[in-house]
Amino acid sequence: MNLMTHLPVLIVVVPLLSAALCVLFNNRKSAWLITLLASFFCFYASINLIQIVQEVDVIIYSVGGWEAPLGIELRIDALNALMLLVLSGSAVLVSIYALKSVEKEIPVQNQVLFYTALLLVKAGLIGICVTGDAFNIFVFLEISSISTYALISLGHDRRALHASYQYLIMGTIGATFILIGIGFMYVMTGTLNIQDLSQRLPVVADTSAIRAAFAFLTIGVGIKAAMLPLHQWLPNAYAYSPSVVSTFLAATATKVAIYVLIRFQLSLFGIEFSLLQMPFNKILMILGTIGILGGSVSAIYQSNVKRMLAYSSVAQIGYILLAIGLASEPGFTAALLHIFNHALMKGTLFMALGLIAFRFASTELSVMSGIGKTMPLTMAAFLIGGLSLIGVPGTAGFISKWYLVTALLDASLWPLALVILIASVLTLIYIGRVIEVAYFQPAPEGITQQKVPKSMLVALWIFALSNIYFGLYSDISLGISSLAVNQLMGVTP
Amino acid sequence: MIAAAIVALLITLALTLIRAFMGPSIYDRILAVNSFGTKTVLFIVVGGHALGWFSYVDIALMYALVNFIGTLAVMRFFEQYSPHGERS
Amino acid sequence: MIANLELVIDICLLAFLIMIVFASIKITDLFAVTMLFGIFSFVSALLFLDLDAVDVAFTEAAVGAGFTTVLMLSALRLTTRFENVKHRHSLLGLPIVILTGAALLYGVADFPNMGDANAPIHHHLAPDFIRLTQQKIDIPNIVTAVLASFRGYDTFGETVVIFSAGAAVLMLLGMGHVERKQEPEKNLILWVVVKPMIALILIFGLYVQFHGDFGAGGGFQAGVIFASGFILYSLVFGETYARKVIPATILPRLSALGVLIYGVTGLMSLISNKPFLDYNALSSNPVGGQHLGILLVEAGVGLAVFSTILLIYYSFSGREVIHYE
Amino acid sequence: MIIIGWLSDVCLLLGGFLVLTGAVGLLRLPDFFTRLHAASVTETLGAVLLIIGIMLDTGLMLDTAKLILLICVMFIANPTITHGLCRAAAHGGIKPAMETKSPMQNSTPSDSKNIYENQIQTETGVSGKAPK
Amino acid sequence: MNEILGHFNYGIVILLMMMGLYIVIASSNLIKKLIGISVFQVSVFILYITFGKITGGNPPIIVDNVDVYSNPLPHVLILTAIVVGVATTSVGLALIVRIREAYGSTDEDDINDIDKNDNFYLKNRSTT
Repeated sequence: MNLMTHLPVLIVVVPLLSAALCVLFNNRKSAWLITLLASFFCFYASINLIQIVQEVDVIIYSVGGWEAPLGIELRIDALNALMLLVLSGSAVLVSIYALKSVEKEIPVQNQVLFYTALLLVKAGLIGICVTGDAFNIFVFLEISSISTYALISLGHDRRALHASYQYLIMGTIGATFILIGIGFMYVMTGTLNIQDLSQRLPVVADTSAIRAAFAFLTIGVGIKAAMLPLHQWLPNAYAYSPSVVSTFLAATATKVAIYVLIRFQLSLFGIEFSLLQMPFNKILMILGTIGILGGSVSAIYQSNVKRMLAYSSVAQIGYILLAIGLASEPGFTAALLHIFNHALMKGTLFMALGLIAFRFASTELSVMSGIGKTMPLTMAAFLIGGLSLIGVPGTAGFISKWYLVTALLDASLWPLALVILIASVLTLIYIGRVIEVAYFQPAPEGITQQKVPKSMLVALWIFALSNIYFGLYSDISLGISSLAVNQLMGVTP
Repeated sequence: MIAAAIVALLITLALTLIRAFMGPSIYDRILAVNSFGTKTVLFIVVGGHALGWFSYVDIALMYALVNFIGTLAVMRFFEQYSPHGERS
Repeated sequence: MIANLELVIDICLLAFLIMIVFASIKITDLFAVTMLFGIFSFVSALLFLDLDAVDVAFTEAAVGAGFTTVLMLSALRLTTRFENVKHRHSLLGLPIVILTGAALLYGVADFPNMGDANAPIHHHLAPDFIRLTQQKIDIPNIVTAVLASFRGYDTFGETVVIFSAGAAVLMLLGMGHVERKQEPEKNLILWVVVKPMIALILIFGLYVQFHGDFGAGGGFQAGVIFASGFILYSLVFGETYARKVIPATILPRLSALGVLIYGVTGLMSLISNKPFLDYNALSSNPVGGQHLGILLVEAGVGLAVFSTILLIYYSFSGREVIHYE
Repeated sequence: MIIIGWLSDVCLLLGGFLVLTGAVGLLRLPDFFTRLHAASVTETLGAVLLIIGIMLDTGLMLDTAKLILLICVMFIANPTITHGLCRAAAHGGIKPAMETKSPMQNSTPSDSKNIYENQIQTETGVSGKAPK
Repeated sequence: MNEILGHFNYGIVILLMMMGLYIVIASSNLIKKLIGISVFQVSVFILYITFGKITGGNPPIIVDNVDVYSNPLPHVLILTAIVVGVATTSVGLALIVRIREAYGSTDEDDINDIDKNDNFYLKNRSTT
C-alpha cells in the first residue's frame, strides 16, 4: 500500500475523517492538534501532487474501482494542483494562526465544533478542486457552504447572524441553479463525468438546452464567486465573521468558485463555445471592469477596515474575471497568477486585522490610530500586504498586474489597461487611509507596547514574506500556471 | 372497480385540500391535513395494487406512521398558541 | 385502462401541487403554511411513486413530510407565528421570476418527450448500471447498488453533509437543557396508544435498514424513521424522559462514529492497494465483498442520519421561549 | 373465485363511497366538531373496507400480512388522533356552535366564522418588539 | 399533440419552481423564505425524476421476466439532493431562531432597519 498512488483521495478523506475525530475526542487542545496535523498532511500531499503532475501531466484515480463514466473519478492536472497548493498552503498558516485567535473570539463550548467546521470547509473546498464529476462538485460545494454558514454566524456581532442568513439564501439558490444546469446537461448527454461530457457536448452544443445549462451554471457559480451583480452577500459575510474565518474564506472560498467557473468554461464547454460563441467574454470583461471600479470606490468609503478589504476582494475578483474574459493564453495565465497571488495578499491583510481584533476587539478605523508604534510588527506586515495589493514592484501583486497589463496590451485593449492603473491608484487611496491613521496619528496615551501571541505573528510573517518571495522569484507560480494553461488550451489532456 | 375507487379517492383528496385552504380556524386545518394524510395512505394502497407499484405496502405503512407523528407534533406545538394554553 | 389512469393521476397530483403552493403564498399564518408544506412533500412523494422512483418517494416522505415539518414547527415555537404582510415586495420579485421562468422554458423546449425510451440518458450509463449490478453486485435494488457502490463517494460526501449540518446546528443552538415546568399534561389515551406504536416504528426502522438491498429502503430512510420514533416518544412523554433514554451528549459522537464507519470501510480497501471505497477488497470473493461493503456503508449512514436528526430536534425543542411583550 | 372477486369489488365500492361522503361532510358541515366527526368516522371504516377489498384481490401473499398490519396501525392511530384533536380544540377555546347561540341562528356557517375571527385577532397582537 | 403532452410535466414543474422562487423573493418573513427555497428544491427534484421515467418501464428493482427499467441514476442523485436540502433547511431554521433572539423579530425589513441604526451608532462611537 504505497501512499503515493492514493494521494488524490487521501487529501480529501483525511480532513473529513479528522473532522469526525475532533467531535469524537471533544477536547479543545486535541481538536486544534488534529486540525494542524491534517493541514500539514494536505500541504505535504499537494506538494507531492504538483511534482507528479509535472511529470505525468494528469493523474486519474477512479474511486470505488469502477471506470470513469460509471463511477466517480478524481482527475488532477496542473490547474487542480495549483488550486490545491493555494488551499493547503493557506490552510496550514490559518491553523497555526487559529489557536490563540479562537481562544479569544469563540465561546468555549463552541471551540471544538469550530475546528470541526473549519476542517469540513477545507475538505469541501479540496474535494471540489479534486473531483472530475459534475454532480460531485455540487455535493462538496454543499459541504463547504453549510460549514461556512455556521462559521460566519459565530462572529461576536449580531449582524454576523443576519449576514450568514443572507449568504445561506443566496448560496442555496446558487447551488440549486448549479443543480438545474447539471440536470440539463445530463438530459442531453446522459453522463455526469466532466471528461465524458466534454466529448459528448459538441454534438448537442447548438440546442437550447445546452445554452440554458450554460447560463444556469454560470449564474450559480457566479453567486458563489461573488461576480458583480451577485456579490451582495460578500461584504457582510467577510466583515462580521470571526477573523480566522474571514482570513480563510478571503484567501480560498471565492477562488475555488472561480476555479469551478474556469473548469466549466474551458474543459467542459470548450473555449469556442463558452467564451466566443456565447458572447460571454464581453460580459466577463464588462463585469470585471465594473467590479474593479465599483469595488475599489466603495472600499474607500468604509469605516470598518474588514468591510473595506471585503470590497477590495470584490475588486480583485473583477481583475480575475477580466483576465478570463480576454479568452487568450496570456489572459488565462494572468488569471491563474492572480488567483495565486491574491490568496497571499488577502491572507496577510486579514491576518494582520485578526491580530488587531485580538488586541482591540474591533477593526473600526477609529480604533487603529497610532497602531504603527504600539504594534509595529503587525502593521509592518499589513504594509507589505497593502503594497502587494497596490502592485508595487517586488511584491506578488506586481507580477499578476504586470502580466494582466501585458495581456491587455497584446489584445490591444489599452483603455482597459488604463482602468487597471486607475484602480491601482484607488487601491493606494484606501490602503493609504489605513496607513495614515496607523502611522501618522498619535496613539491614545496609556496604550503601551502590546505583547501579541507568537504563533499568530509567525503565521502572519510567513504570509508577508511569501508575498515578497513570490514577487521576486515567480518561477513556481508562473511555471504551474503556464503548464495549466497549456493543458487547458490544448484541451485534450 | 378499482379505477372507480381511485377516482373517488382523488376527489376526496381534492375536497380535503379545499377544506385545508378555507379552514377558518387552525384546528380545521389540522383536521384537514390529518385526513389528507390518511387518504393518501389509502390512495397508495389502492393505486399500488391497481398500477403495480413496487413495495407499495411498506411506503403506505411508513406514510401512516409519519402522518401520525406529524399531526401529533402540530397539536403539541400549537398548545401554547391557543388563548388558554399558558405560554411554556 | 392503466395508461389513461396513470395520466389522470399524474395530472391530478400536479394540480394538487400547484394549488398547495398557491395557497401557501396567500396564507399568512405560518403554522398553516408549515402544514401545507407537509402536504406538499406528501403529494410530491406520491408523484415520485407514480414515476417509478420508489426509494425517492420513501425518502421524501420520511425526510420531507416527517422531519422537516416537525423541525419547522419547533422553530415556529421559538419565533413569531404571523407573517407581516405589509412588507411584501412583489414588484422586485416578479421580473426576476419571469426571467428565470423564460430561461427554463427556453431550455426545456429541446428536451426529449417525457417517458420516451430512446432519450440519450437511457442509452449511455443506465444499461451498464443494470447489467453490472446483476453481474458484479447481484442485489435486486439497482438504486442502492449505484448509491453505495458505483457512486459511493457521492454518498460519503452526503453523510458528511448531514454530519456538518448537525455540527452547525449544535454550534448555533447548543444541546439545549430541559427543566421547563410545562411538560405535556398527562393524556392517558395517547400514552397507552403510543407505547406499542413506538415499538412498531423502531422495528419498522430496522426492517427498512436491512431491506435496502431488496426493496425500497436504505440507510437514510431507516435513520429518519428511528429518529422519528424517539421524537414521538419525546412529544408524548415529554423531553425530560426522552433525554433520559438517549442523552443529548452522546449524539454528536454517534454521528461522528457513523461518518468514521463509512470512511474506515472505504480505507480498508486501501490496505490491499485497491482504490478508496472498492468493496471487492473486503472479502475473498468480490460479490461477497460488495454485499459486506454495502451493508457496512448503509449502517454507517443510518447511524449518522439517526443521531444527527435526533440531535437537531433536541437542540430546537430544548431551547427556552423568550417573550418580547 | 368469482365470489371473492365480487366481494372485493363490493368492499372497494363501499369504501370509496364512505370516504367520499366523509370528504363532502368535511366541507359542508357548519362547525369544527361536526366536521371532525364526519371526517374521522368515515375514514376509519372506509380505510378498513378499502384495504379488505385489496386484500381479497391479492390473495394469500406477504403483502396481505403487511396489509393486515396496516389495518391495525390505522385502526389504532386514527381514533387517537381524533381524540387528541378534539381535546386540543376544546382546550383551545373552540366552542361548539350550539352553545353560544340559539339553534335558529347558528345554521348559517358564516357566523361560525366570526367566532374564530376574534380569536385569531387576539393572537396577532402577540408578536412583540425588540428589547433595547 | 404528442409534443405538448410530452412536455406538459416539464411545464408544470417549471411553474412550481417559479412559484417557489417568487415566495423566496417576495416574502419578507425569514421562515417563509426558507419554505420557498424548499419548494424550489423539491420541484427541481421532480424535474430530475421526470427525466428518468420510461413509459411502461418498471422501478429500477430487478424482478425476473422484466427488462425495461426506468433510469436509476436520477434517483441516486435526488437521494443525495434531498438530504442536502434538509441539511440547509435545518441550519437556516437554527439561524432564524438565533436572529429572533438577537433582533427580536423575524422580518427582513425590521432587521434591516435595526442594522442601519446599529451601523450609524457604531460609526460615531468615541474610541475608548
